[in-house]
Amino acid sequence: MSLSIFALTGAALVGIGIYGLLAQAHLLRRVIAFNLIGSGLFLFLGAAGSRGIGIDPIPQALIITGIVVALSASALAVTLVVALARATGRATLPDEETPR
Amino acid sequence: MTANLPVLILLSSLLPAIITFFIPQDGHALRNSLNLGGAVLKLGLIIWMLFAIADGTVYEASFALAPGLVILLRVDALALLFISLSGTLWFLTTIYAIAYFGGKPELSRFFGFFSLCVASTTGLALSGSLISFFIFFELLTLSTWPLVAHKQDKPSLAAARTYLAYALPGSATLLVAIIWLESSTGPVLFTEPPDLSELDPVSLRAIFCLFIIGVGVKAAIVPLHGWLPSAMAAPAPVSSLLHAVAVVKAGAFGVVRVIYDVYGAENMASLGLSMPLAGIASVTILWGSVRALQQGEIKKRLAYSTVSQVSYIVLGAALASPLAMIGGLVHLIHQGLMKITLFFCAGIFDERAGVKRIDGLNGLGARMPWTSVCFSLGALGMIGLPPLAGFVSKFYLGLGALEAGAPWVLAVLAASTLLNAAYFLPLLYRLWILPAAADASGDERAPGLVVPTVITAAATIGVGLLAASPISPLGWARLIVTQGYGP
Amino acid sequence: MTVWLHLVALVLLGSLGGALWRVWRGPSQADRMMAAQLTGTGGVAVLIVLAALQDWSLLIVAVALALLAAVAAVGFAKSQSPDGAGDPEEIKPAGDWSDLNASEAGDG
Amino acid sequence: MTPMIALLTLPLLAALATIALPRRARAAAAGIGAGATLLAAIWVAVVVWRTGPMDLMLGGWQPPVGIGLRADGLSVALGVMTALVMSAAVLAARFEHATTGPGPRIAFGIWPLILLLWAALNAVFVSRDLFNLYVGLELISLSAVALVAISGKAQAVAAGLRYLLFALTGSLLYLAGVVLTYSAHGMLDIDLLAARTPVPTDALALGLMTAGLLAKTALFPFHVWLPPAHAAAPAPASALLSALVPKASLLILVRLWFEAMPDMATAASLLTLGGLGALAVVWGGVLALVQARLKLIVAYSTVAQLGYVFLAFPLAGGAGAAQPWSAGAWTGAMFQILSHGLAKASMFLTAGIFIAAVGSDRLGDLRGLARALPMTGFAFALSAITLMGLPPSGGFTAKYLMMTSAFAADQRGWAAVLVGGGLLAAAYLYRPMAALFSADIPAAPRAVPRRWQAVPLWLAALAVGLGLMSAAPFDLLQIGRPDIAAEGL
Amino acid sequence: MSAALDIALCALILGVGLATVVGRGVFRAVIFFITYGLLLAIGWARLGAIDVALAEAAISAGLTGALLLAAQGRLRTMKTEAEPPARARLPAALAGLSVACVLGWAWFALPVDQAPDLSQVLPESGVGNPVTAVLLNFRAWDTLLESVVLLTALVGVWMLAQDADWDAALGPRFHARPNGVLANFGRILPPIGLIFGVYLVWAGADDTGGAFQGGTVLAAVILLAMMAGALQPPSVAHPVWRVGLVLGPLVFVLAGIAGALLSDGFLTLPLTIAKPAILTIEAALSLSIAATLALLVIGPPDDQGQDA
Amino acid sequence: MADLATYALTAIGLVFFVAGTAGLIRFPDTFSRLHALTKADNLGLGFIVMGIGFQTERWSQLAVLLLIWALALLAAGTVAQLVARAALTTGKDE
Repeated sequence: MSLSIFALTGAALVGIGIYGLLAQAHLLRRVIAFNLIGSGLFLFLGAAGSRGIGIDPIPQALIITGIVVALSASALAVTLVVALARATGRATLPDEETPR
Repeated sequence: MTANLPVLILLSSLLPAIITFFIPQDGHALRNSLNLGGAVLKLGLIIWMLFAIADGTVYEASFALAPGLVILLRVDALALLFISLSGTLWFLTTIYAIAYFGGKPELSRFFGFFSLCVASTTGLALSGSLISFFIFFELLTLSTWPLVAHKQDKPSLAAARTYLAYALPGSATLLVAIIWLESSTGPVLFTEPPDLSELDPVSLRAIFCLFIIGVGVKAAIVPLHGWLPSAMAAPAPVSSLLHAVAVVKAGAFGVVRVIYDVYGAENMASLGLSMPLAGIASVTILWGSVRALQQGEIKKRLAYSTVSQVSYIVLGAALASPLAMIGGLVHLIHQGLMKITLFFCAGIFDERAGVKRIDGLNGLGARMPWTSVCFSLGALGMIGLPPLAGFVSKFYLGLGALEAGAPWVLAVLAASTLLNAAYFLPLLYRLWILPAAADASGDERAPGLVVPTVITAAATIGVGLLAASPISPLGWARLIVTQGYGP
Repeated sequence: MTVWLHLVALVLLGSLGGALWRVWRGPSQADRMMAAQLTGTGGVAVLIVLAALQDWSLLIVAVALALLAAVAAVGFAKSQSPDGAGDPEEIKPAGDWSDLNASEAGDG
Repeated sequence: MTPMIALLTLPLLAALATIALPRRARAAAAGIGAGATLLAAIWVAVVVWRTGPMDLMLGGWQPPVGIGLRADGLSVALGVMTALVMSAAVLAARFEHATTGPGPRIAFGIWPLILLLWAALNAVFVSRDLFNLYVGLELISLSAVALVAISGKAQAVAAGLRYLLFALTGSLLYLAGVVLTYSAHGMLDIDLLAARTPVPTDALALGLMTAGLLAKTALFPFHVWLPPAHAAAPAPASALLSALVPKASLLILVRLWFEAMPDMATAASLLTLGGLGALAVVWGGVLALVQARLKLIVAYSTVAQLGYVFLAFPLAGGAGAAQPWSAGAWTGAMFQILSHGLAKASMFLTAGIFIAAVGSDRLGDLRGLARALPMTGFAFALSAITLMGLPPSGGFTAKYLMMTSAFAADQRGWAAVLVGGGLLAAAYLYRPMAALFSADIPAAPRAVPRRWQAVPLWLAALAVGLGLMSAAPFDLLQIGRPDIAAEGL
Repeated sequence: MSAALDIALCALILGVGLATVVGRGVFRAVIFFITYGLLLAIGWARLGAIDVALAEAAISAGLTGALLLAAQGRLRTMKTEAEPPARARLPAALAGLSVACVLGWAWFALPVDQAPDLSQVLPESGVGNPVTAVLLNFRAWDTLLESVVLLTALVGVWMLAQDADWDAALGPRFHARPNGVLANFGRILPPIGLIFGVYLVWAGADDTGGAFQGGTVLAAVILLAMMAGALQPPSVAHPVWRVGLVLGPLVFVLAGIAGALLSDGFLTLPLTIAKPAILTIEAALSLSIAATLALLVIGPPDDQGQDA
Repeated sequence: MADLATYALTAIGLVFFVAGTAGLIRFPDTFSRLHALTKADNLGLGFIVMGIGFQTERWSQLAVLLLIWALALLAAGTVAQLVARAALTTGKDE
């Protein structure tokens, strides 16, 4: 029962994150949306890993690794957003980049 | 040695090509001796092989690129015929080109690709399987493109672009045809005709069309000929090579290979492919001649003449009767000799007298007798005046047409002869009869240009006069047909 | 006892929800930040209760949260300073903006 | 085993060295690391060639407890190709820096980023663990994004950010599939998964992972990030980004569809992949045709060239895997990966040389440059030949093999894609060629050292050599390939 | 009762998650995201995944908040154009909903638990905390690559500096009123945090904790000290810091190679020395993780406001 | 006895938390909200800590509980100061 709650919460968080990713244009918000999706997936995995008799440590290890990786990517993304804003005055990407 | 000889013949032009790229512009002596040396070596090897083949030796070399993708070099009589032509004319053209270019820029690039072009033609001739034929066919495209573009002026670049625009789709079509065919028959070797029974007639006809389109682009069959007249923007030695030996001949050679070594005369007849192709060839012959009539530029007129003349070979192959085939094959050589003579002459007129257009030829006969005589010989040969080279071909083609039960071809031949006369005789008239313009100039103090021309012109007489001898091209063509295919 | 502790945790979560309402409403950035701070404290409390309920090792999570509770707020305070690197205390509360640059230059 | 450890750790150690060492020693450390890794890659290939696939159970733990690595023919072929491209890029970067003086920031960053990317690629090539592949992919993405943005220009930052968004989306989709797979099976090892009975969620997991990997591979319609990103990076970095980075995700796709979950491949899904590949060939080609900058042409060409590889899915995947022609289609696709890698890297490095010479890569500014830089012009032409798929290049071998399979499988539409794509490639590569080889005299191009010019020439020659000597790589690729169908060629 | 607690918690998590993606206002989204991490940590605690809870808590409380707030502040001072309104809400919502539903279906379609049985191998790992055993022994290769991912991100962040700033200290130039509240806080907290972080690393072998958790706490402490002006951020050229950054991965790789040379294979830790080896690796790793994470959040060298 | 203390103390703690939250919601302006909140929740956490303290099994756990409270107090005090100051310098959300 409880596990299902967490797993479904994880699934819903992924959905929420996808909404944010698609609907919001501000890049910081998109970075946040990415983190939501990632944490939703981890929650799902964590719930799945707790179904056995004991808690499976492998998903926990995977999740910790995943969290750190997500943090690295977020840090790079955030710095890129700041650099973009510094260069262009915008914190959004133009919809269709037509490179010249 | 039997395995190495084909490779050696290939390398005799491939290695000079590669080395030439790295020779600095002013390394004239090295470059010239390398290229001439390669040409001489190749001629020597060809002569050696001629004798050995007569003894019945088989030369074969192969190496695998990947499963199914095997390069097979094999010397058969047909290959030898083509290789002898290209080897001889390469040698002469090299001499001519050295004299023609003198100290012009980008010589290493030119001679590198020049030799590469010859190497590709050689490989094409030696190819023992369809896929090796294709690979060299494509290499030929790539190595001639820089030659066409060599002058790097607007017309040259445009011509080069047109050339690629025709040649690349053409070879893509050829590749599709090959793979389609081989997906049913397995790799096709020219020594053993493939078993076509796996495929239904519709597919076979479709594949045949693809084949003809693929090689027909290079053979300049109407309506795939558009690139050839514009390619005359290239320097004279290139045009000579293109028209006489390399590209169009590769296409014609491909037609012969496809018809005789892939489909076979019987299948051609039973699939009903023979007459349509002969029809297309006839149209090309007439159309090329008509267009040639309308050209005021010498090289352009010659170019359309090539369109017309090369289809004689196609016609001979398409009729698929032994005599017609002899006519076609012998024209492969004869047309080469005649056309290279004409282009050599056109180059000399341009270089030494500054004459590009027909009206500039007036009275040049007196000023440039050697060149003019050679030009006249080539032109008369093209018309088919006995006993010159062209006559022999046309004679056999006519006989072959009757043999194949297609008497209408005689009418085509007759019409074509009239048209040939119509576009060549005015040139001769201008050369010898009309008076020169007041400001005309021109001389022949360029032995490097004149000597090769005289040799090829003499050859056009020689092959006609000596046609009955077994080592003449005609004799050789007879041998090929009786040995390999004929009844 | 277990039921009671569950209840405590529930109420604490409820109170967290109230704080979150303030985060949503604002209106000022300080309001939001402060409300977030309250959720932090509430979260520590929840974790303490859960430690008693489930596993005492959860206390270590609470320690980490309590230890780092101020980092975000310090970051907020920094980001509110004009150069994004200062300290709100460097500015006189009633001070006017004109002497801001002077005070910074002194510290820089 | 030892050579594999060397392959995995040498670039990593070199990267750490370039971060920690003082300024003067950095380039040298990068050079030594690159050379050593190149040797290690060749060493692994030789060992695999002689003795078959090489396994490495990390920490001595067997999956599912630990992570298993395996170097099979495909891994080492990619490893050697990567090593060649990387070494060339390192050399080109050194020569470029010696000529242009890039400033301390780039002089610091380019070495660790290149080497980290290399380490990540090697790790991905041999990994058999889906989650480990995820970490490897992230490492690749982050270093690649940094390389895209390294020039610091606004356009580069925007391109890097767009790339990062796509890469992260792809990573998350892939991760979702991994999560589902572990939840369903409790294991992540490709070989163990292959032996499992499929469960309902497997199709979803495979779909998610595939979608994520497609985004990272820039398959149509997920390609929009690639051209601006690859065009924005400095030339040596572009070479890596185009030649190598998409190959990692492509390799994982191949592993998933052909090794881990071959049973899940339905005809419709395979057809979709092939269809998207075909669309990529056409759309990438058409867009390459209208670009005015050399690097953008080359970048769009990457979109098109990667499309070919996907034709292997309908030809050799699913039920087709048991057919005699599948070996040809599969190997042809792998040949395409290898030859495209070499040729594309060469092309971007030539673009770098042109930019160093005239300061721009607009086609109008490149006119007549082949006269001033004949070696580079020649290198460009050679790699163009490979990309067009003309004989005797690696690209031709690839297309020949795939086309033969397409006819054998009676799926001739794919052959049309191969032919049409080749002609499109000829069309879009003709424009830069025509510009380079035109008679115009360029306005005083800067001199570029010959040794720098030689770098792309070597790569292009290798790409052509791959076609001339394709028998050995062909056999190498078969080593460790699962379920080798009877040679259908 | 227990389920009620979980439902309430999950409702809060979902609400907060939703609040980060809907509505206007980047700042609000950032603040919600900070609280989101906190609630998630509680969620992990409820699931019994204490190590994950610890990592989540440390990262979200200590690092993500500071990172996002600083970025938001920079964007504000740069007068970035206003946030555009959300677009294509309905399709986005449908996409999100369908993905959520599919994943929800997948949960119920999952076969019964298939987790591998680690009880046989755990005693051979040398440590008592199973998560540490997985991270540092069974799947050490993941962990090694992950530490490299961090380093890569840092180099990438540095590459976003402006050339003129390259020799400057990393990040903005932090300053605080001497003896002010912030400065004092920056003096008091770091020693405690230092001890706590070291404890986490040391205890991680057999108890909750580990290199990442400890490293994250240390990173947050370093960050705090820097923000409070107690510790000046280094410049890129700083040799000690650079060595510190690579120390962890380096020790890890070398230990792995030593395993290949002296024992059964790459990254192999014989049981007799497994625990000290793991502790050594963890110590070096947490040091590097701390340095890397702190510098990641601090950002590239930025000679304050020259450009703003 | 210990349980009783826990009940009582945690209940008081809850009251403070709820009151603090109510203040956070109801009070009209930023500074009064700040005021309500810092006082309330630190006391609330204190009572919770003390209440749970009666349930601990080891002294070390109690010590950790107290450490948590001390840290929370330190953080809360600092944060309140800083945020209040910051609130003076900035206005509403942009």
